Amino acid sequence: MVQARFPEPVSDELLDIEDKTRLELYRQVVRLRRFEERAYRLFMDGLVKGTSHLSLGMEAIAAGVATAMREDDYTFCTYRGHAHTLARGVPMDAVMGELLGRQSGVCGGKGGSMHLTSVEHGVMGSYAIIGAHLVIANGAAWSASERGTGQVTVAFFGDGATNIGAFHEALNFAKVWELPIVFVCENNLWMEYTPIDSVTAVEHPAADRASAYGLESIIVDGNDPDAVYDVASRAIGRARSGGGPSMIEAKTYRHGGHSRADPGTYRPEEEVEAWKARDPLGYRDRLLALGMDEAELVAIEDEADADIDAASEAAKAAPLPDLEAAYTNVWADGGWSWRN
Amino acid sequence: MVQARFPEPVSDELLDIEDKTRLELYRQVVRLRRFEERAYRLFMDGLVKGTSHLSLGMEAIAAGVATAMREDDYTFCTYRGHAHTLARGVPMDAVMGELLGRQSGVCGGKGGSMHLTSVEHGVMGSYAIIGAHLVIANGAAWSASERGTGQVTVAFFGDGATNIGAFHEALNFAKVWELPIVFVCENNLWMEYTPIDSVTAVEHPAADRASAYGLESIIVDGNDPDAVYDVASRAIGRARSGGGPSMIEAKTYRHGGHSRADPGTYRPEEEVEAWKARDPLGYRDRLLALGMDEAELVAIEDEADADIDAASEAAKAAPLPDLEAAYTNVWADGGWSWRN
Amino acid sequence: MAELITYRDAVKRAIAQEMRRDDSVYLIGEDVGDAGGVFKATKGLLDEFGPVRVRDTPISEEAILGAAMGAAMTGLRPIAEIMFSDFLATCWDLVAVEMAKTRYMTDGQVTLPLVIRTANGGGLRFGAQHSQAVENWAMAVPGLKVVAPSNPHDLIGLFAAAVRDDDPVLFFEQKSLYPTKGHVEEGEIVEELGTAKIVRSGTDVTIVALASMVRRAEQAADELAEQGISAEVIDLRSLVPLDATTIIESVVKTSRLVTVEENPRLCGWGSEVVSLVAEEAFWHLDGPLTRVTTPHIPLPSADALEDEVLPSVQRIVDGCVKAVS
Amino acid sequence: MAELITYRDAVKRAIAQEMRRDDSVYLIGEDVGDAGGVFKATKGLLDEFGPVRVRDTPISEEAILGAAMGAAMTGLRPIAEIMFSDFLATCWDLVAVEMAKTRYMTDGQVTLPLVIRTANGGGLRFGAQHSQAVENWAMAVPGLKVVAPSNPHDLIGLFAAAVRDDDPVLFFEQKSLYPTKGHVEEGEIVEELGTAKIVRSGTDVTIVALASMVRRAEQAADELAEQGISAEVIDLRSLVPLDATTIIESVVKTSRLVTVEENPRLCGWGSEVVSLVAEEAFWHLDGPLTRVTTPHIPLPSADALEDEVLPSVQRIVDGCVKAVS
Ligand SMILES: Cc1ncc(C[n+]2csc(CCOP(=O)(O)OP(=O)(O)O)c2C)c(N)n1
Ligand SMILES: Cc1ncc(C[n+]2csc(CCOP(=O)(O)OP(=O)(O)O)c2C)c(N)n1
Ligand SMILES: [Mg+2]
Ligand SMILES: [Mg+2]
Repeated sequence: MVQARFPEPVSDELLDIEDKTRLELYRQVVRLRRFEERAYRLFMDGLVKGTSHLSLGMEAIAAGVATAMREDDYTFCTYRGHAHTLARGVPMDAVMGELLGRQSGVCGGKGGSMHLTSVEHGVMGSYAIIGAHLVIANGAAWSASERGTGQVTVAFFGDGATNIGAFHEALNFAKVWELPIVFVCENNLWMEYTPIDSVTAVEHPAADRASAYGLESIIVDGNDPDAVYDVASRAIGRARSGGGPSMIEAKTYRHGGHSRADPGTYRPEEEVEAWKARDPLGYRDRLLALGMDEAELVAIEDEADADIDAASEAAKAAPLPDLEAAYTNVWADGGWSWRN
Repeated sequence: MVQARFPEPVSDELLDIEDKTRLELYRQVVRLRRFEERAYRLFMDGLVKGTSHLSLGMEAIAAGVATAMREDDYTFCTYRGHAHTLARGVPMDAVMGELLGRQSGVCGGKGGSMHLTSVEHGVMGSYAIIGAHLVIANGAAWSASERGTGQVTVAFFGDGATNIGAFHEALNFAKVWELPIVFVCENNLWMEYTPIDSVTAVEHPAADRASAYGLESIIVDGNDPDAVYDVASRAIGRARSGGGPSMIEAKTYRHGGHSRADPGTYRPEEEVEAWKARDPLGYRDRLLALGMDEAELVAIEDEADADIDAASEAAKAAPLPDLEAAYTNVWADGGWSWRN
Repeated sequence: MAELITYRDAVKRAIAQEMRRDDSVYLIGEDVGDAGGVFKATKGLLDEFGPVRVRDTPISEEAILGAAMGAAMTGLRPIAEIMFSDFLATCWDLVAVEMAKTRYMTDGQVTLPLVIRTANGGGLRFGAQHSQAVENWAMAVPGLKVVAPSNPHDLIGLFAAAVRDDDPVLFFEQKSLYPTKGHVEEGEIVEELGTAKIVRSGTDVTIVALASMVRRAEQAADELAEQGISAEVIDLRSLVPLDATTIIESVVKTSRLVTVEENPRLCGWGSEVVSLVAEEAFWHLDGPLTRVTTPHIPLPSADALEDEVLPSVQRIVDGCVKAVS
Repeated sequence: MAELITYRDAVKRAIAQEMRRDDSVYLIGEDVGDAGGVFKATKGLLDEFGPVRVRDTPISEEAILGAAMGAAMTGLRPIAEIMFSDFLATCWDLVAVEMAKTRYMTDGQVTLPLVIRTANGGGLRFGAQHSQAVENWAMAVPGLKVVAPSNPHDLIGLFAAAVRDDDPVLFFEQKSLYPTKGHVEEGEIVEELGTAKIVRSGTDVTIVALASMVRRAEQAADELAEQGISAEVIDLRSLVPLDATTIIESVVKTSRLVTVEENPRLCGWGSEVVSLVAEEAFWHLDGPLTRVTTPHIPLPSADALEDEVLPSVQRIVDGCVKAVS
C-alpha cells in the first residue's frame, strides 16, 4: 500500500475557533519557524555542535497541540524536539543556550539539542532512542491518574517509530490501563533517508494500527494549525475526562533534511515543492481572509524576530559550563561518586 | 472486549482430508499426549529437573501444522515446545533424554525442556524469551527465500507473546520483506497465571492485530486436528508459492498448569471442564464416525504406549553428560576459550 | 524477638513494610498480583494493598519499566518486577539508556525514585536463558545503583533503603536463595546502601562474595580454618555504591584477596574489586589477586553440568590456598 | 602500493571485499542502502551489490538482529548494522540472550556466522544516548566475539576475519575515527581475531589501549619519552578472543601496566586486563596497576564537558607517571 505522497486537499470547512486562539496558534507557528531557521544558521556557523533535528515545515503540530494543553500537562518528545519544547512556553534563550552547549541552557549544556527538558514547563524530556519515550510517557499518565490531578500526557513521535517494539507495548499498555494520554504521530513521510512506505505495509503507519489496541485514532492535516488544535483539544479533553488514550496521526513534511547539514536531496523535487506550497505559515492568509488585522500579525512576527535575535545573542554571550558540571547530578545527592 | 472463554461450537462441515492424513493426525495427537503425560509424571518423580511446560490439551495444533509441513521446512517454538519438536519427527527418546538432562538428549542435556532443538529435523530451536524467536524465525524465512529452496518457516507462540515488542517488529518485517513464514498463535486464554483478556483490549490478540501489518489472518479451532491441518496447509502453501506471511490464531486450552507442578487452580472450574469436554483426543470419535477401523486406531495407541515406555526407560538408563561437555560448543571450534 | 523466615518471605515483608509506610509506593509486574509472582514472593500483597497498588501487567517489559520511569519522575515511587533478570535484556534500553542517564542529561531536573526487583542467577536447572547472574551488566552502567542481598535480614533492610533512595536501584534477588532461611527481628528494618558487611573475621586472606556466594564463602572459610588458614569473608551487599573502604581495609590487613562471583568471568564485579585493590592497595599485597567465577560460558541445564560450572566451596578453598601460597 | 584512506572508507572497502568473495554475505540495516548509512560508511555498496544483498530495514532493531540470526543459522553470512552502539540496548536480548547462547544450548547444532557492526563511542557531542562506548557490555557475555579496530588497515583485516568467523562477532567502529586516515596496501587484507599489536616498543610501562584510545596512548608515549619514560603501547584490537599472551609478555618486560579505556570506569575491559595481570603476572609487577577511563558518568553533550571527561593524553601521561613512580 503506497501512502499519499502529496498533501491531501485542504478541507474547506471552517472550524469554530476563537480569534484569540487563532492568534496564539499563529504566534506559535511563527516563533517555532524563526527559531528553527536560526538554529540551522547557527549549526552551519559551527556554533551548534553535535547534531540538531529541525521541525521546519512541521510547526503546526507542536503549535496546535501545545495550544490545546493545560499548563500542568506533560509532553514527551523526540530528538526532533525544539518546537515541542518551545511551544510549551520554555524561553527561547534557554533552548538556544542548550543547543550551543552553554551554562544558560535548559540542561546546563549536558543534554544538547536532542535532550531538551524543562520540567517546570511540563516538558518531561526529549529522548533520542526511537520509541522509548512512548512507554515512559505512559508512566507519567499513570501517575497523574493515580494522583488524581487531571493532568494529560502527550507523546510526540515520528512515522518511523511505528515499527519499533516499544510503540506496540506502549499502545497496548495505555489502553489496558486506560491512561490519560494522547499519542501524536508526526508523519512526515520519511524516516532519516528512507521513506516510511518502503518499510510499512499499511497506509497510515500510526492510525491504521491504533485499532489493533482498541485505541481511537484520527488522521489530521498536520500543516493546518486549526485542524491540529481541534483534534488535539478533543483528544486531550477526552483523556482528561477519563475517556482513555487516543492516537492522532498528523500528515506533514519537513522542509529541510533529517539532521545537521543534510540537504534532503534524496527526496523527489516535486514532492518537496508540493509540500512547501502547503507551508503552515500559509495560515497567515487564512487569518487575513477571516478579517483579522494584519498589523496584529506583523506585531507577532516582529516580536518573534526580536526574541530570536535576543535569544541567539544571549546564548552566544553565555558562558560555557563550568567543568565541574560534568561531575554533578549523576545521583539525586547532586554528585557522581559510586564508592565510599 | 472480553474473549469467548468457552469453546466455540464445532463446525459441522466436514473437511476434505484423506484418510491416511487423518490417521497421521491421530497418531500425532496420541503420541504428543502420551509424551506429555509421561513428562509430567517424571517431573513429579523428580527426574525432570528445572521446569517443563506441557501442551496437554493443545496437541492438535502441533499435530495439524506439522502434518502440513514439508520435511525440510523450519519450525521455531517456545519453552512450551515438546509437542512441536516431537511432531516434526524428533525421536521421543532424544526429547525425553533432554528433559532428564542426559547425554542422550537432543542437546546433550545442555538445553533442557525449554530449549529443545533438532536442526536435522528442521526444529530450529525452542526459545525461552517471549517473542524473541519470532524475529529469528523471520531470518530463516529470509534465508530460505534467498537460497531459493522453497522452504517455509513456521513460528509457534502463545497469546501472551502478542504484547511484547518483538511480536510487532516481527510481523511488520515479515510483511515488508514478504517472507515465506506462517505465525501460529496458540491462544490458550491464559499467560502464566493471568488471563490474556485482562491485558489486551482486542478480542483476538493475534488475529486482530495481523491487519495492522497487512498480514492475512485466520482464526481456527485449535482443538480440531482437521481444521488446523486445513488452514495450515493453505497458509504454508501460500507462503511456499511466494504469497508472503500469514497469521493463524488457534483457540485452545491447556488441561494442566502453566509449568512444573502448577495445578492451574486459578482458572474457573467450569472453564476447565468445558474445554476438557473438547479434548483434541475426541478426534477418535470423528474417525470412527467416518468409518475408520478401530483396530487401526488401537494399533496407533499401542505403538505410542510402547514408544513412550521405551523412551522413558532409555532416558532413565542413559548416562549423565560428561562433565567436560560443560566446556564444549561455546564456539564453532568446539571449545570455550576466550583467550590465548 | 527474631523470627526465622525465608528469603522468599522476606521479599513480601520488605515490600509490605514500604507500601504501608508510603502511599506513593506501587508494585507492578507480570503475575505479581493474584498469582503472587512465579516465585510466590509477592503472595498476599494484592490482598493487603488492592489491585490499584499491586498490579499485573501485560508481557511487555519495556512498557513495565517505562511506566515505572514515567511515574517516578512525576511523583510515585514504583517498584517494578522483571520476573527473571535475564529479561532485563528485553528492556535494557529503558534501564541503561533511559533511567541511568535522564537525571544527568537534564542536569538534575528529573529524579527517579524507583526500584527494579528481579530474580537473578542459576542453580535451578533452568538453562542458559533463565539462569544468568547479570548484576555486572548494571554495575557497568553509570547512573544505576545495584544491590544484591544474601539473606532475609539484609534483603528487608536494603530493600527499604532502595525504595527510599531517590535514584534508580536494581535489586537482585538471588533465586537460589528464595528457600533459604535467616533470623529477622521484629519491627521496621532499614539498612544503608553501599555498606558491605564483614561476616567473618580473619587475617590471612580476604574473600569478597555476593548473594548466593556468601554462604559458600563462609563454608570455604570453615574448611580453610581446618587447614590453618584464617579467611575474612566480606558480604559486598551492594555493588553501587561500592564499599571500597571495607574491602581495602580488609586487604590491608590480610594482604590477599579472592573474589567469588556467580556471574561469568569477563568484566564481572570481581574484576572491578580486583582492579580497585591492585591500584589502591598494591603495596600491601603479598600474592596474586584471585577471582573464582563461573567460567566464561552460558549456563547448561543438566544438573550435573550446572553444578560443575558454578563456583563450588572447593573452588573457593582452592583459590584461597593458591592466593596465600 | 599503499593508499591513504579514511577509516570510513575502509568500512566500505572491507564490506565490499567480503561481499565480492562470498555470495552468502548480505548487509542489512537502517538507511544502509541508498543513503549509504548515517556515517556514509556504506555509500556505494548498493550500486555494486544491488538491493537484494544491501537492504534497508524498518526501524526495528530486534527484527534486524533476528533476521541476521535466523539467516546465519540457515546458510547466509549476514552483516547487520546497528546504527549507533547505544541502540544495542534496544535489541540486547537478541545479542546477549539469543545469539550468545544458542550454539551452546543446542550443543553445537546451530552455527551463527554473523557480524553486527555498529558505530561506537563519543567525541561527537551527541550526548549521553548516542555516545556510549559499550564494547564491555559485549565482553561480559559469554558466546560473543568482540572486535574494535583503531585504524583503516586493521579495520579491513579484522572485518574480513569477523565475516569469515563462524561465531557471532560484534564489530565496533569507533565513530570518532571515521574521518581519520591510514595507509592501506592494495589487494585482499585478512587478519586474525584475538591478536593484539605492539604499536610501539618500550621498557618502563605497558599501555594497553583500544580503538580511539590507541592514538592518544601513542601521543602519551611521545610525551613520556621526553620525560625519559619508555612506554610500550599495545593496541588490543579484539577483546574476545583476548590476546592475553601479548599483554602478559609485555608486562613481564616492563613490570607496569596502564590501561586506557573510553568506556566508563566500572567493569570495563580494563578491569579484566588488570585482573588478568594481577593474577597471572603478579610477581613481575613493580607498581600499582592503573586504569585511565572515562569517569563513571553518562557523557555530557557540551563540547567542553565531553572533552573534560574522555581520557586525554595528559591523563594517560599522568597515569603512567604514577605507575612508574
Ligand atoms: C532505536 C533507534 N533506532 C534508530 C535510531 C536512529 N534514528 C534517529 S532518527 C531516525 C528516523 C526516525 O524517523 P521518524 O520516526 O519518522 O522521525 P522523524 O525524524 O522523521 O521526525 C532514526 C532511524 C534511533 N535514534 N533509535
Ligand atoms: C520476555 C519474557 N517475559 C516474561 C517471561 C516469563 N513467561 C514465561 S511463559 C509466560 C507466559 C506466556 O504466555 P503465553 O504467551 O500465552 O504462552 P503459554 O505459556 O500460554 O503457552 C511468561 C510471562 C519470558 N519467558 N520472557
Ligand atoms: Mg518521519
Ligand atoms: Mg497462553
